[in-house]
Parts: sequence; C-alpha cells; structure tokens
Amino acid sequence: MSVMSKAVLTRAASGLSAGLRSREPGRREWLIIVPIVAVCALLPLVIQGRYEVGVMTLILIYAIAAYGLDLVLGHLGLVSVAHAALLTVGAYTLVILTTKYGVGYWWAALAGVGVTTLAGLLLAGITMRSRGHYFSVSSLAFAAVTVVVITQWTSLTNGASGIYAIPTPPGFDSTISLFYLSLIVLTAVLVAMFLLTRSTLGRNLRAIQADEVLAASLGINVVATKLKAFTVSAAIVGLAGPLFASWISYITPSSASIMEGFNLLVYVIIGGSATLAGPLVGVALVVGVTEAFRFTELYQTLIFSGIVFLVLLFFRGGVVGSVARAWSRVAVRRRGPEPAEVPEVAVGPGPVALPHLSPADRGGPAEPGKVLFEARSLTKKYGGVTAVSDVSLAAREGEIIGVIGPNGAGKSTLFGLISGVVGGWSGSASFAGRDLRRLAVHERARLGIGRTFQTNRLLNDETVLQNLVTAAYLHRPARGSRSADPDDGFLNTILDLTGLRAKANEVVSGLSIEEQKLVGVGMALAVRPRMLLLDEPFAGLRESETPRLMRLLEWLRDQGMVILLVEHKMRVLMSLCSHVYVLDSGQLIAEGSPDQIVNDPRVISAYLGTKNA
Amino acid sequence: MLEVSDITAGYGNSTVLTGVSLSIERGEAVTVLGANGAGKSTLIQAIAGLTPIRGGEIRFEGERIHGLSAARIVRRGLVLCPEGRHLFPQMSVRENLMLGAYSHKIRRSAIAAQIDEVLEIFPALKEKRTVYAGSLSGGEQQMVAIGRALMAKPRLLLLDEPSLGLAPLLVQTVMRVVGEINQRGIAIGLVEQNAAAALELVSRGYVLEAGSVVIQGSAQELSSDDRVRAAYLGVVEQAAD
Amino acid sequence: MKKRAIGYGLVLSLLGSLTACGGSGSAGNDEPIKIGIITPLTGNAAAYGSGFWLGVQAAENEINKSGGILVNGKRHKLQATVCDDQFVPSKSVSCGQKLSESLMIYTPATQSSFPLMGFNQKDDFILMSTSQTPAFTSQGNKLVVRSTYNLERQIPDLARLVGEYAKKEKLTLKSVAIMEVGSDFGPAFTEAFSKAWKAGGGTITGTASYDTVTTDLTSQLTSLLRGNPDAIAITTVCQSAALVMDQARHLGFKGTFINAVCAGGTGMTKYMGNSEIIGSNIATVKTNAFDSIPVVGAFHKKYSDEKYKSAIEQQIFEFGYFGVEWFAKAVSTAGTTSDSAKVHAALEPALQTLQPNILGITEYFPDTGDIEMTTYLAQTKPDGQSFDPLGGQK
Amino acid sequence: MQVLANGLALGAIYALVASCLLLIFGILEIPDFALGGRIMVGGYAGYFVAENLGLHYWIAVVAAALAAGLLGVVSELAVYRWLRNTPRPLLSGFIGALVLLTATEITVQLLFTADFRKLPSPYESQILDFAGIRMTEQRLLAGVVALVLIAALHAYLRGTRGGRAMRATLEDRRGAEIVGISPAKTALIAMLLGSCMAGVAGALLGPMYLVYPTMGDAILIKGLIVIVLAGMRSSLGAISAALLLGIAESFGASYLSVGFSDAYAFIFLIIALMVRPNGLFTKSVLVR
Repeated sequence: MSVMSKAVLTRAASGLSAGLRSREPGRREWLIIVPIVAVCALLPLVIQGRYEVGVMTLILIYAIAAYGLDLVLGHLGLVSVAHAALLTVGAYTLVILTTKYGVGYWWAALAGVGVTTLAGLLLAGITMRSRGHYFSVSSLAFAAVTVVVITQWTSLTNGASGIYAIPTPPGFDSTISLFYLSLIVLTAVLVAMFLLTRSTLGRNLRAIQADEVLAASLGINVVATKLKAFTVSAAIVGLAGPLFASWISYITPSSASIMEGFNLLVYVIIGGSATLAGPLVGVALVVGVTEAFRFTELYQTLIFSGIVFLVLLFFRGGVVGSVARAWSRVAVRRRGPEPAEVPEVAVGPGPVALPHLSPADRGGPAEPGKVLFEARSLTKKYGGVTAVSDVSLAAREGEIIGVIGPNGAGKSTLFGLISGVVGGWSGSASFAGRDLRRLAVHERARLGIGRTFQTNRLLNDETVLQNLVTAAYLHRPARGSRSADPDDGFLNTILDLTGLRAKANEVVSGLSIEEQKLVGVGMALAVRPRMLLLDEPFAGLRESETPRLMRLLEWLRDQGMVILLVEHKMRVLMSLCSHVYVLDSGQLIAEGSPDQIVNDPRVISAYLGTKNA
Repeated sequence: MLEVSDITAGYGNSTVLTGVSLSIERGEAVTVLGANGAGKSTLIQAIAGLTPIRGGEIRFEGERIHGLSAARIVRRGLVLCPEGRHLFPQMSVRENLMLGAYSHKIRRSAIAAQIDEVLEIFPALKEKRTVYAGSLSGGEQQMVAIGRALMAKPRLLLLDEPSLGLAPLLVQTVMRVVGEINQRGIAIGLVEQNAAAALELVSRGYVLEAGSVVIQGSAQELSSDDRVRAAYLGVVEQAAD
Repeated sequence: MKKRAIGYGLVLSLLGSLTACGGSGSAGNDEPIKIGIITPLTGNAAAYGSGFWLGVQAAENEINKSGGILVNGKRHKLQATVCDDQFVPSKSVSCGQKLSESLMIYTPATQSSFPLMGFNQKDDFILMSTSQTPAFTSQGNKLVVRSTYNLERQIPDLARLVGEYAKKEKLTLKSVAIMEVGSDFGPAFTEAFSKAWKAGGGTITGTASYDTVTTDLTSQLTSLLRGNPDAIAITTVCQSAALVMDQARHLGFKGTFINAVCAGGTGMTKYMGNSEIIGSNIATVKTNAFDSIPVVGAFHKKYSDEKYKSAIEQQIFEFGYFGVEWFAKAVSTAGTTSDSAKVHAALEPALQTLQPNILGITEYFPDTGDIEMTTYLAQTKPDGQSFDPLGGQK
Repeated sequence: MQVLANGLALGAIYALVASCLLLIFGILEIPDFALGGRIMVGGYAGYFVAENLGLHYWIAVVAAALAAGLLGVVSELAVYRWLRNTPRPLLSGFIGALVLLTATEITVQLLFTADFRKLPSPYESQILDFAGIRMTEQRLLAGVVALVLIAALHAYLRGTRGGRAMRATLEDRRGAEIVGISPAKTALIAMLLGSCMAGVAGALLGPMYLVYPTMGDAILIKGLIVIVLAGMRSSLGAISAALLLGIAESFGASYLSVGFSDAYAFIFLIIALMVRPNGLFTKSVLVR
C-alpha cells in the first residue's frame, strides 16, 4: 500500500468515524468520495443482468433521498418519516408534467425539484416549532395527508390507480444508463453534502443540534437556519424523485406512505447517520440484503428485523460509524495517536490590540459614560412565582457592572430576560437606543449582546477552534475567502487573549473546566459584543487562573465594552466592578459601589450572612 | 461506616473524579467543599449508586456497595437528598413522604406513624400535608426533600446543596435541622457551596478541586487554612472587614 | 467490550451466511418453462396473495406430476417462482426485473401488474393479471392477458341482473349508495355502475370512499344512510364487505347489499356475526362460486383439503390455478418454449380445449387480452350456501 | 346524535390505547409502536380461546390480556431494555419499536397465516336502539370496558404503593430512583399493565373488526396521535383528546367530505401542533 493511499485511508477512517452527532470533517475527507464512486461505477462490470443493475440503480436513487433525509436527521436531530412523501411529490411532478402536459423531461425534472423544495418548506413551516417526538409525529401526519391528497386529487394524479408509462430521461433509456445517471447525481449530492458540512450552514446546524439556546445567543437565526436545512434537504430528495419515477415507470400514492418514510430512516440509521458514506452503505445493505433473501419469503422480514436490532444494539453509530471507529482505534493502537490536524490558524504572535471589538464598527466610537443598556421595572412571573420583580438597572460604556445575590435570587432569569432567552416579561429594556422587547435572541446577539452561561454551553464534540469559528458566524469573510479563520487574526487574538492557542485543535469535551470556561468567554467575544453578559465566569476557576481572566475583562472594559458580571467571588467583584446590584428573591435590595454594598446591612443579612454582621 | 477509596468516575469521554478517597464514621457529620464543577455532585451520586464508578471501591458498613442499584443502597440505610430536590411536583406532600419509605415494605399505619414523626421535625409542613409539593415555596420544598429522605430511615444521610436557592434565614433553619438530625445519631455527608455554614455544622471536611481531594482535615483546620479561606471563605472575610 | 465484539460477530456472520445463500440460485435441469408470480405474501393483502400462490402451486404440482408440458414432443417441467411485492410498486418492479426471464408473469392484482407494463414487451414476457381495471388492456400492450373480467364489461351486467332480481322479487330497488374502496377499483366501479344503473332508471344517493385498513366504517355509513338508499353497493373482498354489511345493519339499514367483488357464500358468512343479514346480500359471481356446476364442484372436491379452504372461500385459489393451467396449455399448443408472442396468440385455441372451465371463461380476444366470462347473480343463504335467485343455477 | 355516539364509542377505544401508550411512553420513553402487535396478539388469543376452545367470551378477554401482557414483558426484557441504553434512545426506540411491530406481525402470520378471523362474541348480534341511536351491545361494551379499564388504571396509580411508584417515575425519574424505586422494575410493570390493557382492546375489537396480523396498526396510529395531541404527559388530556378525536372523525366523515375521512385525524393533528407545538394539554412549568 503506498504512502498516499494509507494517508487517504486514515483520513477516510476518521471521516467515517463521526459517530452519533455530526461534526466538521477534515479538509481532505472528501477523498472518501473517490473510492465510493469508483466502486459504484465499476460494479456493473462485475454484476450484470437487468435485475441486478436495476436493484443497484434503486439503491443509488434511495441513497440520494437518504442523504437528503440525513441532513435533517443527522445535522438537526429531527426524525422525519415524511421524506418518502417528499420523494413522491417530486416523482409525481415529473410524471404529471411529462405525461399530462407534454413538458420536456429535463424541465419537468427541474420542476420536480422545485415543487419538492416547496413541499419541504411547507413541512418545515408546519413542524418548525415542534421537537422530538412531536416533530416525528407531525411528519408522520404530513406523510399521511400527502397520501390522501394524492389519492383524492384524481383529476391531476389519477388517484389510487396511479400513473404508468412514465418516460425515462432522454438519452438514458437503458437500465445501465439510468444507473450511471443516478450515480452522477449521487456523486454531486455527496460532494454537496461534504461542502455543506464544512460550510457556515453546516456549522450553524451543528450548533443548533447541540444547543439551540447557545446557537441563538451566538446570533444564529435558528428558525431561518432550520428552514434553509429543510430547503436543501427537500431539494436533494427532489433530485431523487424524477429518477425514481423513471426507474419504477409506474407511480401510486403508496410510495408516499409512512412505511416508505420509515424505510428511508432505517437506511440512514443502519448505515450511520451524519457520516459521508453512511446513508449509501445503509441503503445498499438493507435493499441488497432484502433482495438477496427474497427467496426466504416471509422469513425475509424477520431476518431484516433481526439485523436492525443487532445494528441498533451493537453498531451504535450505524455500520459505517462503528466500523470506522473501530478501525481508527486499531490504527491509533498501531501507530500511536494520529497527529492533530494541521492548525488552520497561522501560528504567530497575534496582534495585541483588538480593533474589532471597538464599537467603532457598531455605530460610533465608545463613549465612556454613555448609557448603553437600560432596563426599567423588569418583572417575570412563572405561574404564581415571581422570579424577577420590578428590577431596574443601567450600564454605561466602559463599565463592569456586578450582579450578586444568593442562588435562586433571579440573576440567571435576569440574564435570560436581557439576552432574550426568557420571554413573557413586563417592563422595558433598551440597548443602544433600541427597544429590546420585540427582538429575538439572535437579533439581540447581532445587536451586540454576547453572553456566557452558568452551566457552560459549548459544542462539546468539536475543537476549540471550531467552536470559535462557529461563534464568529456573524463575521464571516467575504464570499470566496478560503480561510477557516473568518476574520484574519481575529480568532487568533481571541486564542491569545484566552490563552487557548495551544489547545486550539483539541476537542472541547476533553478540556478542563477552567479551559472550558475560557472557551465560553472566547465564544461570547467572537460574536463581537458591545455588552458582555458573564454568568459566574470565575466559578470553578483555580486561584491561579483568576488573574488572567480578570486582566482580560479589565482590558475589554478599557476597550469600551460593557460587562455585566454575575459572580459569587466577592474579591473579584470588589476589584473589577464600578457598580453592584444586589438581588434577593427576585427583588433589587441594594445597589451602589462595592464599598457601599458590603457595608449595607440589608445585603449583609440577605446575602453576605448575618454571622459577622 | 462509609469508606470511599480511590474512586474514578466520569461521563462519556470526560473524567470527572480521579482517585478520590474519603470516609465518614458512624454518627459523624462531614462536608465536601468545592467550586462549581469540581465534581462534588458526581461524587455524591457515585456513592448513592446513581452514577457508575470506573475504578476504586465504595464500602458501606464494611460491604461493597458500588455496582448495587440505587434502590438497594437506599434499603441499606444510605439515603441521598439530592440537589434540586427532585420532588414529585404533582403529588401531595404526604404522598411524597410516603414514597420516601418506598424501599421499606411496611404497612400503611406504620408509614402514617412515621410521617407524623417526620412532621414533628418540620412543623411548618403539617398543615400542607395535602398540598401539591410543586406549589410549595423553595424552603418548604427543601424541607419535604429532607423529610422524604428521613422516611427511608437513613443511617447515613447525604445532602447535596441543601441551602441552594434559599434565603439566608432559611439556610439557617435548614442547617439547624441538619444538625438536629445529626444529633439523633444519623451520620451526615454534606456537600455545600456555602462553606461557612457547612463548616459550622460538621466535624471534618474535604475540599475537592478539579475532581481530586486537595485538602482534608477537621473543621477548625479547614476554617483556618489559607487556601480554603481564600477560595471558599472569601465572602466571610470581606464581610468582616 | 466483549459483548460488543460478540454482537459484531453475530451481525457479520449472519449477513455473510445469508448472502452466501442468496447467491446460489437453483438451476433447472431440463430447461423448465418458467412462470413468475408476483403477489403480496406479507402486509395487509397477505391473505389474498397467499391464496393466489397456493392455487398456482396446486396447478404446477398437477402439471409436473403428469410429466410436465408437452412441447413439440418433448416434456418440460413447469417452474413457478414467487416474489413477494407486498403491493408496493417499487417492489413489484424489482420482482418483475428479477423474474423477467420468465415466459409469463402472473399477478393477482392491478397494483402488482401495472408496474410491469412498462417493460413486459421489452423484456418479452406475457403479463397475466386478475386486474379488472379497463386500462390494463386499453394501452395497446401486445403481451397482456386477463384471467378475469374487465369491469367495463361486467358492471353493466351486474346492474342489469340486479334490475331483473328486483323485478322478480318485487322489491323496491331504485336508489343505491356506494361504498367504494379507495384503490383503483373503487372509483372505476362507481363510474361504470352509476352509468349503467342510471341508464336503467335507478338513482345513486351517495358515494363514500374508504381505505381497506380502516375497520370502523360507521361514520361513512351514517353519512350514506342519511340518503335512505334501498341498497348499498360494496366493492371490496369478502372480509371487508362483511364489515360494511355488519356495521350498516347495526346502524339500522334494512335494505339489500350488492356486492361487486365478494361472491358471498362461506367466504362471507365466516366473517359475519349476524347470519340474518346474509340473505339480503346479492352479488355478481363468476362461475366458480357454484358447486352445482359440475366442473366447479369436481374441482372443489379435489381441493377440499383444509389448507385450501380459506383460499377457495376467497375465490382467489381458482384464479391462480386456472391461469397456470391455461398458460401451460397455450405453451403446448404454440409449440414453443420461448416465443412469448406465439404463446400469447395460442391462448385462444388453448382456451377452446379448456371448455367448460372452473372460471367460466368462454372467449378470449388476442388483440387486447380481454376475455368474456359467464356471470350469474348469487344470493347467499344463512347457512353459507349460494344460489342463483334468477334461476340460472340451482 | 348517532354521529356523536359513533364518535364517543370510537373515542373510548382510542382513549384506552392512548392510555397504554402514554403509560409506556412515560416510563420507558419509547413510543411503543409494537403495542399494535400486542393488540393483535390479544385478538388472536381471544379468537383461539373463544372459537377453538369454545370458551365464553369473557374468558377469551382474560386470555387476551394474559397473552398480550406476556408479550409485553418479553418485549421489554428482550428488546426495549437494551435499546434504552443506546446513545440515542429516542431514535433507537422509535426504530426499534416499529421493527418490533413488523416482527410481531410476521411471526403471527407465519404461525397462523394472514387469514381474517371473526372472534365470536354473544354481544355482537344484539343491537341496542336508544332514542334513535343504534349501537351493538359489543360496541357499547367495548366503550364501557375501555373506560372502566382507564378508571381502574387511574385508581391503581392513585391508590396503591406500586401505582404511586409509577407516578413518581413519571414525574421525576431521578427522584424516584433516589427513594429506591427500581426503574427496571417499574418499566416491567408498566409494560405488563399497558400490554394487558392492549390485549383486552384486541379482544374487544376482534368481534367488531375481525382479527388479522395487521389489525393493530390503524388503531395504534390513532392512539399515537392522541398522546401527541395531549402533550405526551397528561393522562386526563389523553382521554379528552381521544374522545375529541373520535368525535371529530365521526363528524368529519359524516358531514364533510367522506373521501378524506382517513385524513381528518392527521389534519386535526397538524393544525393542533401548529397552534400548540408541544401538545394541547401541556402547561408551562417553572424551571429553577
């Protein structure tokens, strides 16, 4: 085996090993597409016969649809049984246009993709707010209604009788040519899937899958991104529709059934969701095996069930995911750990200044003393409990404001109100002259409100750098720039400021608590906020780590940033904050300079403890 | 009574606890201090059988209990009062308490007697017996949680952050109750962020940092330890200034 | 870890051994004549599809026991291969491609047949079907053949016979409500029947469509009964028709039932809780429902074994059986084991040698593939016996 | 009125199946599609006892409960318990349950063929006519038994030690574990109870709708729709949603287009989920 191919295999293995949640593939993992396509292209030379080639063509067509499904399943974590219905919509569009209206094949196929995309948008619109089982069952209902609509719209669809004598694409009327046409489309889909997982959309989808709240707080428009994913997903399925129609030559509403949608799901799960090769391998395995065991008649289904169970229990990332993981484990044992991926950020002393953080590019220079954020009479009730009651506060540029209070005093709820995660409150809040009331989380992030979370929310399966790149979503470079660092040097700066440069290519879940805290701060900075909400950033930090973060915050303050800091460590607050608010049971019981606060009797009795008072 | 030796635990790829050892003697009250994320909750859950350990040994009254189900551990008299309380919000206080005695298959009348006994400790709950636990205030809920744990007749009661989210006055009440329970001969394992309050109550303590025990000693030793003062008692010092 | 490894091993060995089996097909020894059967053996229509396959196997056995098919003085075994398509079109296509080497493919339904019409001429096999849908033979496909009626021919007969029945029994039978099954057959029936029925002076009070999966039909029936029909026409197989009849009676319907597909008899009574209903059921039947026809009686006696009972009650067994018998005779007559066009043409003379037959097929039209069939009206007695109320059969 | 009665009878059966699904989903966190298979097995067990052994219908009902309950316990021990320990239990459960349904149906078909059977019941031929509303005794019986079973389930959940343990698990899994309730045992009991009730449903439906391998599918989907409508947690919500759905279907088929009757449940669901994405009967809860 040549050195080159070994390298390719190793890459391929790591590319396949993305287990259960999607992750960003390495730059060269697209190489796995080459052997896949090559093997497929050569198969008809080995396996001949109309039936065999026919089955292989069907596998390719289903695989295209399976990739479309996996975009929603693997990258958004939504279990849809409606994708067979989408496929059928595409097929029907082609069939109706060609057989009833005499439209040319290619135009009709294009329309098929278009109509499928629209149907996908409809599905997305209906299900957008549902999650988990609610989504699944909504998609189930969508599929069921699709079947009924096709069945009942007899004048257009010929009802349950279906439509037959469907044309094949001009120039591709033999079994073998349809096979290669499908392979070409599949190749395009594979490449598209690869590019997509490395694109901003892919990164944003992963962020949403990992944590919707985090994604929104990074400025990602969750709804719009989901819609985009559905659109692309449906468009890919739409490509499969016309091919399917031509292959089957007779179409009935039953192709849209829940059972068919369920089969598509099984293909993806068996093969390995969120892997580049998984869906294809899954379709090939399931369809291939069922066809091979047709002779067993009824037992075929039992064999199929058994295989699905075993894969679910033992091949936990699907066949591809598990085999690749095992392979990379063996590879690691044999050759020692794989060298970390080449850092994609040029190593060097980053600029010390942080020009990007200056509010200059956000509507005027910082004016220390100018009120940037102001809230009046914020009140939030949950059922009968008032979590935040009539709280007013203001923050000026170049200030660090402290918020203290016992656990459960309403600090996190207050942060939630300001960042937009918590809705349904009363009172007023404005930021840089804008009323926050009607703004969604991502809109506030775009306005310049960045935050960290008390319990750290990160993309745990990705590297530090990937976390930062995702967070810097709003500031991606102009189209065409190939750099993974969207803003030359900006992420470098953050890596330097947080001291994470050495760990840039390590997966976040493997870092220490301190380092994870710093990643959280780094991500909030990558949004380039004018106001930073930090929820207990010092908690869990060792004493030795504390000064570093303190210096960073001071420096950010000097750049004109507003920092709202929830913290229990009084010494930190005392030295950083110019103004401190004290909350207890949702109410503001005191405010003032740190000195005033520590000597306030109410604060001592409510928070600091009466013992020493 | 409880002997934890050199245990390792974690989730997925990450290791939360590395080589933690501690012990609690019969009737003793011991605290585990540590910052958020230091591994305190993982430690206490591992002892209670809610999180599997990857290495080491946990013995209770001389017998190995790691690997046993949480239910069996409760039956042996090691009971956890968890962080976040984990009450059954749509069940009455009475039902919550009844469920506390679940692991002891005893007659209804015996349970009723036991409930009365527990309510003696928490007189405030007496009138709220039929109220849904979810509608109680935070302090009352914490009382129910401790009461529920007592229903299981513990010999060792583990408390995970009992003062979390409570007003200082209530913190004092809870701590007083915990002290009373200890005086009845029940050993206490207390995990607290409120180090000052905890050290008032216990005789010994451990400090957990990044998954390892970094300091251990008597309450007095800990209170006067510079590192502990800096990291966990800073608030008290500041207030005293 | 160990458990995991065992799991891997289990899956891989299972896959491996199964693929090995799948690869080795059975090869014929003396050039058997191949007939492919595409039928649902699993899923909702499994009962129906399995009965059909039983009939095919019975005919295959009989032919091979008698030495095979005589073609140009040489005897060839008949080899029937079945492929389960679950009534799923994409599976029918795969089945068709798999069995395309066959001289004929025979399917028991429209759903399984239409997917093959795209390539049966290209792949040169005869497509025989029990499809009653007109489109099966109106597409100009040169290699199709029905083993049952085209509903365009049968339904006007039904309407006429029902009219005669009403006159003879002095029944008011003017208004009819239709419970149509939501497959291809239902709407086609409704169209043909309404036309014929209205031409005879009757009225249609309403149509309700339902899925055979649905078992609770009270809502649809309540709606239909609001039109006060004299009769309800039903378009499904027996067990489904039984549900309709049962539930309609429970809702207080007192009129007549007209069955287009289910011929009544024991095929229906076994699903009915209330035997009084049955007397008011009338249906068009093909010859094979009446034991009193000698050829049919003899056939039913021959296959009176328990294992065939249900298939015969559903009247699908005979179709499987006769289609194969007819085909074998045509191959023999055509004198070729490979020329499908010749065999297709020979179905005509072959049919003449098979008179009278269990299905009552009297004529065959090679141009289209349509047939002519003797039909009767049947009424079922509470004991499950059927008779012709018009006196054609006793 | 007839339409309303039809709808209520239908809704009671939906409510029974939905209650089983809800109980199992609450404890196992698996959408138990295979419950459809157990309804069917109940139907078959009832058929063999009543038809082949010639025993009384009520004995058949008991046999149905036992057979389905046994299958439920086996499913939990052999399949679900393992699926819950996979990294994505939601997905594994979804797929696994559907595959289990198919496997059950095929196994029954292999053993007893796909023939339709009529479960004999003395109540099927008796028609009640009450103020113009017509209904068979069997239908009334099915509705009443369904409601009685649901009431019994609630009594069990409210009034017994085991029932309290189950409710505790439903409300706070961790809390239940802490007081010493074994999750594995609770899951087993939930499966047993849910499956027994599903078996009874099969025996109740058998005389009305025939017994065949896929007989559970349609009713199962309706049950699933009901629990989603109800927000997957609320049992009283599920009962209301079931009756509502039954009535909506009945009215839809009777007064709107009959052609779309099979889609009413789904359209109803889609609209409901667009308005309330997480179920009709869910409350917003304070998360501290």
